[in-house]
Amino acid sequence: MLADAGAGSTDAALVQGAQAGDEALYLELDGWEGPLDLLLDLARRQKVDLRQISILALVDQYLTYIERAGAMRLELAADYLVMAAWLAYLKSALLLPKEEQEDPSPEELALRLQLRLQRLGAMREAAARLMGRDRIGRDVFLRGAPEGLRTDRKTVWRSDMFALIQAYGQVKARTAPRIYHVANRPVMTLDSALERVSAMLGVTLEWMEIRDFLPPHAEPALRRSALASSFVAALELARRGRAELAQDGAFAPLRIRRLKEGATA
Amino acid sequence: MNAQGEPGMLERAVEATLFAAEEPMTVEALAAHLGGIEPSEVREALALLGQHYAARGVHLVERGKRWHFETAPDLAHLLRREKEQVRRLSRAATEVLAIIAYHEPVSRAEIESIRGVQTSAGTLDVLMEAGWIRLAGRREVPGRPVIYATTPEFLDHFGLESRRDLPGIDELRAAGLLDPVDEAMEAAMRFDPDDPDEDDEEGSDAP
Amino acid sequence: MNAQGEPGMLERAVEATLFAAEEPMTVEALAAHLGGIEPSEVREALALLGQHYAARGVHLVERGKRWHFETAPDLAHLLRREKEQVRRLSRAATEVLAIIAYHEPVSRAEIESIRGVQTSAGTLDVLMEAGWIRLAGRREVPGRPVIYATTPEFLDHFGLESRRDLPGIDELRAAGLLDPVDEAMEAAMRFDPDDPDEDDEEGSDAP
Repeated sequence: MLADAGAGSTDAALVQGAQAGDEALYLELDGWEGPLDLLLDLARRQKVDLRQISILALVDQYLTYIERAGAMRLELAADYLVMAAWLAYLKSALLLPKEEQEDPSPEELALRLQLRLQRLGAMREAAARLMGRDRIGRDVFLRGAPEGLRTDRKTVWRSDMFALIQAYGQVKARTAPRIYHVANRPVMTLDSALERVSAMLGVTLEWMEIRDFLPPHAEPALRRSALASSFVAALELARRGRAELAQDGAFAPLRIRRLKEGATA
Repeated sequence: MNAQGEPGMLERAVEATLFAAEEPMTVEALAAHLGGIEPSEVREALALLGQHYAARGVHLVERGKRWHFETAPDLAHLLRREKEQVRRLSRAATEVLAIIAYHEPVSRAEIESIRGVQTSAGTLDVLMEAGWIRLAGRREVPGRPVIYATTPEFLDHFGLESRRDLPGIDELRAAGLLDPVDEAMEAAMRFDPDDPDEDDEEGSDAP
Repeated sequence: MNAQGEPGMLERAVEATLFAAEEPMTVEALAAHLGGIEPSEVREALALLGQHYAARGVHLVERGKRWHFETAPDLAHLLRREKEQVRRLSRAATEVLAIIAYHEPVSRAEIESIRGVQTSAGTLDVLMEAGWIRLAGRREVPGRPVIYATTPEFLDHFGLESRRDLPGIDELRAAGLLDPVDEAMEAAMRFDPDDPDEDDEEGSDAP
């Protein structure tokens, strides 16, 4: 495969060089952070700026590496094999005549690979430079036994005169002896309403408005009580079959009249 | 340290070592740490450092033959700062304070009988912390209960010349402050004002 | 500090506070701790202190807008403990940390596209546990991936005043090496679209 690639002597030498250092390389197999990492390391062996690496040479280096790993019966993770297949495809595409090229072109794919390697390379270097800085606990040290700063919270209580006397007023009000009284309100009892309504029903057989049964000059509170009691009395009389009730509609005047004797029987 | 104030290497090394050390160090420990130099050299460096730091916010001090840096004594207040936090007195505490003010000197049992609810020790602690009440001796009755009274700070905070300036019961009534309706309103507006748990907000040692 | 080398009161107070503090402090925190003085005054005092300590065994440094004292880097060999206090990071963790620092905020998928390999959950965990990276919200793209950024502790640990001090970040940015590959591809295609010589360039070192 190496011969088919038609790679120049420089490339071949580089591959050769990589092979010379193989022992260490293969022992590190578990140390690679994926196929891109391995590619980057191989690219570094070309000892040129990553912008000038030969992708074809790199592909050969990688494929050789994978082959040798296979020969040594080392177990390779699937993604290394996927990368190998892809690189083999890339290499053949790069060597194909131009007119048969697909989109994206193999040159674009190669450029993309190169850009990715540059970026990974940049980060690998950056990481190394970062780790080489003066680090706390290794190169520089903080105060071993700082006294520490403490902020003690102190509560300042606040109140005012009104809150004070209001509180006292409430205590006094709460604990003062209490006298309960029930107001004497004017009411018409159900019994007296029954009596009144029955008595008035005896006067006529005609329909009468229930309002007419109320005491004529009563104060409003008594009137309300009388209306309620008279209504209940009317219902009671209807239940006993002594009166009938009629109302033309909701909230219309409620009318009542005596039921003739025997009508219910 | 030379005349220009540039410290020498050993002085800097001792300075950094003491700065980073977790415990005060003896001259011997310093000498060993710095690669087995002569204790006399360390002593010299310590003397220079001591001079240098004498005017600064941090001093080099020796305690029991061990050396360390510590905050200059005149700046010790910077290590512990007080931060004031203003809080409004709770209703329970206000009631207790009012009762003490109107009835002083008064025992806890008396406060409770006036309030009609138990009073947690925390409530009285808060009033003590505020500086508004003080222990005013003991009542000479069985059990010799502690009695409480208000302080000059109390009068100060509430803008009173003396306790006689507190409005009397008649004035409170005139102001509507004895009106039971107020209490009913209060009850409707917030949680049960008689709830003995309310005292707990001051402290946990409620009876 | 005046000509005689006597530090002023505020300089001493800032010095003592930073010596005693367990954590680096911002100018604002210092101003608040020193009783609410002007931040500009604190900055002045810090400038004087920085000058004063520049030659000494202990330096005043600013890291992510927070200030602290630490030993001078040139004394590292004297101070290294028997047991290294710094955690050893795996190569994966080191690279992930660098990618986050130089690209922040950055999603896991973006980290993986640079490294060409999946990132184990443990790697990010280690960096989070060290306090060097933090979750910095979510990227508003489909899937709303979590994005990561570095912390002030990261700057602290690696002795960086700010992210601008990351080694070589300006050069990397100028070279476009912090841009995604897609962007770089577009840029490259725009400059020499379908350059027929490009292939030759790849193999140009062949005789």
